[in-house]
Amino acid sequence: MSTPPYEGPVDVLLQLVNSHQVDIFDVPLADMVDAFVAEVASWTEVDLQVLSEFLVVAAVLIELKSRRLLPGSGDIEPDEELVGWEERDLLLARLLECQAYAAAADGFALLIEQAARSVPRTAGLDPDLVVHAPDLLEGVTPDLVAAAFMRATADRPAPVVDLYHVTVDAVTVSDAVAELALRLPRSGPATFRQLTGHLTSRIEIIVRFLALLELCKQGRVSLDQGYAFGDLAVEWVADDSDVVSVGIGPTDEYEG
Amino acid sequence: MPLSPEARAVEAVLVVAVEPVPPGLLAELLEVPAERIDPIVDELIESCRDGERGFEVVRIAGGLRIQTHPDLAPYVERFANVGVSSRLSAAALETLAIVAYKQPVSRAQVAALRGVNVDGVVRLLEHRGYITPVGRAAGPGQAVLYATTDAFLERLGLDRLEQLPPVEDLLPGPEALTELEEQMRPVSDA
Amino acid sequence: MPLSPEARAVEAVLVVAVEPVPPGLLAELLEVPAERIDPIVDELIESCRDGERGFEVVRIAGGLRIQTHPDLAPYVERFANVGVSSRLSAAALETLAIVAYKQPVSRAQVAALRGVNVDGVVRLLEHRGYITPVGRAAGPGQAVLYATTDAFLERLGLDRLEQLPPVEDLLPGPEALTELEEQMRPVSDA
Repeated sequence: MSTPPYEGPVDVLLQLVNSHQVDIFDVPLADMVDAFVAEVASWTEVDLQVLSEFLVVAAVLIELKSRRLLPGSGDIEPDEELVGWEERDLLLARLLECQAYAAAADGFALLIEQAARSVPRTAGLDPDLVVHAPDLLEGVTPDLVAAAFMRATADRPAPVVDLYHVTVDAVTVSDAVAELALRLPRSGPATFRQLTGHLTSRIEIIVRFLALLELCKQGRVSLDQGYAFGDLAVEWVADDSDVVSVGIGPTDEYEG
Repeated sequence: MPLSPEARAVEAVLVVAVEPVPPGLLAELLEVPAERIDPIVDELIESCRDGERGFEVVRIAGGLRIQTHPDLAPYVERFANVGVSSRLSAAALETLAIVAYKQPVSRAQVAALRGVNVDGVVRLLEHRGYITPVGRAAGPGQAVLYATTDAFLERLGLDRLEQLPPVEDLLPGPEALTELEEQMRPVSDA
Repeated sequence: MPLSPEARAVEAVLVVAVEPVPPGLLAELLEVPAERIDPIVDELIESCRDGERGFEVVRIAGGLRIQTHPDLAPYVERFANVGVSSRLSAAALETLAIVAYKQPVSRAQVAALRGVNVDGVVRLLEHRGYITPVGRAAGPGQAVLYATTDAFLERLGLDRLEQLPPVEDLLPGPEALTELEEQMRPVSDA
């Protein structure tokens, strides 16, 4: 029996989910930490990256778990409850997708193994074959050769400001705030469903919700929910004159 | 049975080729209409099927090539110091799978799925020529988007990307989904 | 008529061989006595005689090799001209650049840098007279070392190699190589 190598916190979660009927929110955190610590003990060098990733996942699990364990779950704001559901849905989708790609990776390994049993012919042209080919170096200058060398040997890209972590289609709360601040004073009272009916992605709806909270905090809208899980009534309460100067403070950007 | 003159010509070209030769180029060389190439190639493939010869002719990465018959791998391996292709780690394979199915895809998207930083792995895969940048995403950040290459197809022994099993087939079945959902449901009295 | 298993094995080895293969080496690979090789080779030569295939197996320079059948030379030549195109591919140019700046250098060293097998490209460059073997490395294997030729300098309009533009040596340091190696480590349960 060999334990699979540690491939990141998502894999740990997957392994836990796959191995038993483990309630993901009832994951024995102590076991998980033990497994991880055992893994760390076998390292010759400490990998801070892996350590911090593990902390992130552990923190999410602890938060979810404590929310469930704490008495008086009725005190939890319904909207927080909603956010919790979103987290679960996203996590579920991600776990499933990861499972699919792990299966695909196994398939790739098999294909590669099969393909490796055949070796292509790369001998090229018969050496004594007279080929009247045009000069391959036509148009190649010494500078091009130097550039090709740089290209071939530049494994590490020059240090540049790396923006890859900026998500491709980020929707921002400030955008949503601005849009709502334009729409609400004109539309009069509306419900949350009306405000989000045209939105398709979950993250857009969440961002819209956070924007409303932001506006509520600033005293620009009133929010009212008649009963638990009822639709949210939204009303613009600020002076209309405020509209032109929607100077929203620092709002967060959410990755979609 | 001797090969037809056309199949012989194709075979000769494949003998000197160093990478898969696209059928269009073969049609050009033989001066025959493109649709005539497929039967010629089939004849050639057939002539070395069933272990009649030490090599086989295969359609790979959108072209044709000659390669050793798989059952002779022991001799070939002993003879040739085959390539520099060391094995890919599980992490690299999984990243490759995500790029293959989601292409074009950014590093951030792959990282979000795998839950770990994938910069090193992406760099390795790019260095090996299995993936390549194909453009930039619209929107802020303009993340570099990656796609798989012909070298990827060659390494997997595939002719076209469409030969990969559909990702739906790889998803766990409905019962597994239900099970997962069960596990993730909060206690009922919450 | 299918080939014998021994003839198939010899054919497979010749398919991947870049240089003529001495019969002694074939006997070693097949683990048969040296005198058994000649009839096996005869069988293989016979199987592609008389224009049955697009190639032939010949005894040359004390060894055996596969080469295109002479009567198909027009196709092969046309392929060499069209297929290789009139310019070097980016990959071929990079290989040439590495040889130019790192000479004398072995194929394995170039391959390690580029991360792919470069045998075909090196042969192409050698065949066109841009690079040439200049000796052998000390140590095990005694790899052939390549350097650029006068023809290469001439085509670039240079008198001496030193006239190539200076480049900053961007080769990854040992620590980066170790990192790469790490990522290429096979999975533990192999």
